[in-house]
Amino acid sequence: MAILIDSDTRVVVQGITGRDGSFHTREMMAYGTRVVAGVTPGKGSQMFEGPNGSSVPIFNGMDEAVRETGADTSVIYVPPRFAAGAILEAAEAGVDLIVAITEGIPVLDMARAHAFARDRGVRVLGPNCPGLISPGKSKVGILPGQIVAEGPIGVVSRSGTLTYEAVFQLTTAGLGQTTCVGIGGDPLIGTNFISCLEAFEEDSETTAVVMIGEIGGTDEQEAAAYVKENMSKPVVGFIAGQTAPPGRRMGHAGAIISGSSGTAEEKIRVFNENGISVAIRPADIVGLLKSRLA
Amino acid sequence: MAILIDSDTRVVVQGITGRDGSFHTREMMAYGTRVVAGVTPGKGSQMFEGPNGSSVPIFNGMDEAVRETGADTSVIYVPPRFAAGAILEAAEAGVDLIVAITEGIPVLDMARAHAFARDRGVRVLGPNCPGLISPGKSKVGILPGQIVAEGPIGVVSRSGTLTYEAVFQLTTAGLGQTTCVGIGGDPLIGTNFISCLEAFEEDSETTAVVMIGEIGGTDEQEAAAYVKENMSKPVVGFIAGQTAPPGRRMGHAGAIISGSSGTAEEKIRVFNENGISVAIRPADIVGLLKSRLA
Amino acid sequence: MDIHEYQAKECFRSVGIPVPPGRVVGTPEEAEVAAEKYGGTVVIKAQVHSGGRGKAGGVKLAKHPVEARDYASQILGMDINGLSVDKILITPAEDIDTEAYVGVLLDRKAQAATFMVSPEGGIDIEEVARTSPSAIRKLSVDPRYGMLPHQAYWLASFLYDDPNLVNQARKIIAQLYDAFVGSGASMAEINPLITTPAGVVKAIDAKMSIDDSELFRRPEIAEMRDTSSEPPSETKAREAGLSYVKLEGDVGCCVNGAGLAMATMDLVKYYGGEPANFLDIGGSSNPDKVVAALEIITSDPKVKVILFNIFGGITRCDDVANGIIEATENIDIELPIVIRLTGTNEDLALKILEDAGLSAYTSMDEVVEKAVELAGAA
Amino acid sequence: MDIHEYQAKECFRSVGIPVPPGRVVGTPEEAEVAAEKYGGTVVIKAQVHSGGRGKAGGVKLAKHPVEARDYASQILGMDINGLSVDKILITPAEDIDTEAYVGVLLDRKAQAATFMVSPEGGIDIEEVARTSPSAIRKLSVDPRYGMLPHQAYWLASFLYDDPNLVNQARKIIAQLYDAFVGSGASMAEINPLITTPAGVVKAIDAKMSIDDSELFRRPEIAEMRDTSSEPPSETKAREAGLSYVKLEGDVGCCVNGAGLAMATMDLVKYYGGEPANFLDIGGSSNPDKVVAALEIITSDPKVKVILFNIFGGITRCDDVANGIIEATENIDIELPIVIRLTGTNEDLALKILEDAGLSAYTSMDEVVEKAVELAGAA
Repeated sequence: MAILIDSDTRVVVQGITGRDGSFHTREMMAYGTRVVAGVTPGKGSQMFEGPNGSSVPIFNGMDEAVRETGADTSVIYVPPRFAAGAILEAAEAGVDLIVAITEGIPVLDMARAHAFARDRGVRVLGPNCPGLISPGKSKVGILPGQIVAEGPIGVVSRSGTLTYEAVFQLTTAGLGQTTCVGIGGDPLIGTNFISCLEAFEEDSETTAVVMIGEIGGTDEQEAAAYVKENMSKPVVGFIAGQTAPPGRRMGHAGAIISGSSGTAEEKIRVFNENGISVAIRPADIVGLLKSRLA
Repeated sequence: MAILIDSDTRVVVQGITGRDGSFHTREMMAYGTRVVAGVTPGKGSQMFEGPNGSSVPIFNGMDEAVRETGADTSVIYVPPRFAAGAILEAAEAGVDLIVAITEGIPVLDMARAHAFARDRGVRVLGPNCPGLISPGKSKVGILPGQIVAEGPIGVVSRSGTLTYEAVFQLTTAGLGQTTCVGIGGDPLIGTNFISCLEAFEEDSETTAVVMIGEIGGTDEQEAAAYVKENMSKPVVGFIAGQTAPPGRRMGHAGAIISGSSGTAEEKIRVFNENGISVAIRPADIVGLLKSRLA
Repeated sequence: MDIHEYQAKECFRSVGIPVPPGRVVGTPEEAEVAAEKYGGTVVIKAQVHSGGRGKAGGVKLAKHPVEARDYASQILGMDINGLSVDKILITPAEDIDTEAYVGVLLDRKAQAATFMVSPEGGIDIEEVARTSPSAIRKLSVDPRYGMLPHQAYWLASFLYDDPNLVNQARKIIAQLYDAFVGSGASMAEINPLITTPAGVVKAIDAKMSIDDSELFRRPEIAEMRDTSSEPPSETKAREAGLSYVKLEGDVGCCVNGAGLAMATMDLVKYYGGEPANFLDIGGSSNPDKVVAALEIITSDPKVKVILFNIFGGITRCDDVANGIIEATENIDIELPIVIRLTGTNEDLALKILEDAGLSAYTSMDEVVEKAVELAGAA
Repeated sequence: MDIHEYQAKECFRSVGIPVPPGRVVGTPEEAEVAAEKYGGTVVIKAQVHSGGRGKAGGVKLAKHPVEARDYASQILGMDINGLSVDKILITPAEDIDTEAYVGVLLDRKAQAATFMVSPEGGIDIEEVARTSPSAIRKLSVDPRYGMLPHQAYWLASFLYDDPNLVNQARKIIAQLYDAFVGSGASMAEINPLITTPAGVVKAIDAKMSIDDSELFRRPEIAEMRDTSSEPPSETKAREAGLSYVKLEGDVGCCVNGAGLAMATMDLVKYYGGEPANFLDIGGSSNPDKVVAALEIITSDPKVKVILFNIFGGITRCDDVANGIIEATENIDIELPIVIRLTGTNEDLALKILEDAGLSAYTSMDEVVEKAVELAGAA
């Protein structure tokens, strides 16, 4: 078991012929992801060459791609200027999950795109996220396949490389993962912590969850309340940005302390109050997890 | 029984202090309609004086009006410039039925307003309609109460005075009505023939229906197909505009033959094909109805 | 309200749609000057609110300025489907490789702006929709989100295979939606949308109708109304706030309510007459409106009888009767007037009218039969 | 991106919000001229991206032009929360009857532009939201429909009872939403919105932040950026496409990924050091980016050690190692450099770095401890 994607997931890549899109499509295919279609307007009826002589048909539009290939998940590597439009197109074409990798999409565009996806009951992951991976089954996005391993830990994070850091430590310590999900560093994201925690709680193979948050917003605080109310599985948390100054955007568009709200201090306090074990250093995650699982 | 409104209907009048709004509010109250609130921004906390010493509280907004009085139906007498906004406000405030009397609302405004009401599951009647009356129970809109009578005939029409004409003949002939509904003369209306026919078919007291259409669009044709498929009760139809030239708007914004579609000839043909008895003159309606009910 | 081709083109240009240049002129001399300015072959097009201008001889290709002047003098003053041409548009002729159709209108069923596009241009879209619907791609635009980029692309890719042409058409389709919404239109059409041998997509014809209900907030578009293209009586009716359409018969109709007005015209026809007009005087008993209505009806020399058909609902019949009497006293009318008044207080009303020497009825059939008879006898 | 008060006011004016006139000047003499022009009492306001300007002495009332010049020379060059004032805004002083607050920001939870209004002006809205939430009325605008008329009215009627004032405020609120959306803002605020004794509603202060992701399509707003109000290193980082925030410590941090960069800073602090900066060099191993990063870090004289923390995921560690070596060869650096590289091919990478004489680690804790130690020793 895993959450959101597994070995049956049929993936269409939007922006498959771009630099990032083509690179990561080959990475996904090499990992074993069932990439069934690509979309690049104007390149329809060409074939995308994958690794080891494999290939994937390219379509001009999502509508056709989904109709012809039965894709149920889309991953978006198109530039910020066109990315919200790509999300709208994917939602209209009727996939179940849209993984938006693109960073720098105007937030007002995303407000509309999220509303559109909600109207249609389509889940969006991201934007500005590294995607997700269910080790041994499927990866959708840009997470490096070689640092994960199959196992019982669920990982959910707002960050990219910090997640790799944590996952790599888990893997090195022999703690494999059911699914690692990067929910994205933007202020308006489609899938939040709670929604992933819910899925991990329901997933029979997941025995514990690592939740990696950062400054900005109150998603972690709400997730903490959710954990206390609804989670039977242990949760270990980490919050990045204890030294971040207020009012400055720390890389991620969503990583900003507004006035006095969204600080790491507050989030850590709320984690502690709600039974989440807080790692002060990334290196502490494995130890806390082991003690909670013992 | 009746459709859409009955003696329990609690009405709020939007634009109650305007010329038309105040006049028709008094008419409605005199007829026995339960007018429970009025709305005119800036006149909140005043009272509207009805007939015979009765009065109705005025509110600044629909939200408050609905909350304070439990109104479930709104009727709109505000000028075209503000009318679509009034519909949005009523839909957001959570009434079940919005009766939009106003003529001349920009059609693109209405496209948005209809979408908004659909999103919220709120029924709109009109715009550019005379409203509706369930004789002896309630009237909402501008239909003259003195020409109707209680009885078993359902009447649904795109027109105003032509409806009065037909209803008056019914009443004079001893054929009272369950409900008379004016669905409006605009191209984009919230409640169409089918939706009223459905309600009449379900209404146990209605034994037959008079449907009065006119040139423009294909609402009558679709209604005819519905009648054939789904109606057990006899339907008598009339179509106005047999002599209307193509391409010209005949008063109602919706009464226009586009190219060769939406002609009276076509509608009459489709009525005949689907078992609707067609009155060639308004004066024939009563006779046809009696023969179908015999 | 229909606007002229040159006005629609101006609107299209303002949103960025590639439209060849053009100049509107009213004399053959100006046509020659314009043709000279453009050089080469020009197209001369009658500016009237009518389809079938080409067939009627209202569109000509002129190879040099003198020819342009000659054609201009033929076209100016021409009658096209009852409309007199007093303006022509001169535009440089384009080399045409392919012709396509792009149109958008407010669709009643979808309750939304709805595009229809076809790779065949110069067509009657309604005809094609009926005979070969597969030649058309159709899309309704959700008013909550507007035209989405992939939707414009989807429509454009039905017109062309070449990605370069698709890309141009995609932009034009999105711009056409902007023009449509930005002008409060009920219809906008590019027919044909051409490609040139050089691979450029352009709109060489333009048609647009504006929702009358939008004009109050778009004075710049309201000003585009060309009253020279309609009967003066319709101009006058609009100014008086009356819904009026001039027809060709002799029974002048004055009715309250649009549906009843149509039904009255139909009944005139049923009894063997011909209605002279559609006229809805609305719901009030205001004598000023009745005066305006009578002036408009009597300005039509064909009218031989005036027929009132009034249903008194909320407005009481006696009030209406008094209004009619006051109006007829204020205006000199030679024609016979027959009046039908029914509804609330009709007995009272009939008495008032008869006392004033006017023929009054309560039955719609009776009064119409009488009016047709009077028109036949006149 | 924050814009200055005077820029936000210009934006507000362009959508019709009533804003008193103003003139931005850079010298006391110009301030005197502006004060003379307006006559009467003027307000002199420091234009810096910082709250609390009033408390810091950056806002003054001047009764006559000479006083305006004196205050201007006090305020110009002043340091407000670390920012030097080089522009001041001169506006005529207004008679104030009441002060209210109107603001809109992108709310994460509602995923929509969300208004907050309060009849108390000049407040810290966040503080009020915490301490007396009932003093605030809040409304999220559905992005599918935009601001609806009755919503603006509902907000406005929380500010005032007088229908005349409500009506003015209703328009201002709708216009503020237009300004917000039209500029791609993430925050816009009128604080205070005043009423004058004559019953006129006006915005006398204006604050606006623009979503950085909007700037690519809004060049006119991108041009409003005032680089004089930020450290030159931040300007340079932005031009090089790097996320960089200057801090006050001495450990220069160069990390791939925003989350890891923050975690690295936190770990520096954990081991008793102080990070000199936040810096995310992104996911590539491109030496040009590393060169730019090193130049930016070393331009800060406080920096005593350079700490690389790189997680090689898709990008292989050996590639990154080669990139760092190439970069350090192209730039002259006196400071100690410590590097942590982990992930794919890390063994290979460590060897490459050590061969080049660079200190390399695989543990984040180890490298950070080392960097802090080196900074302390320097």
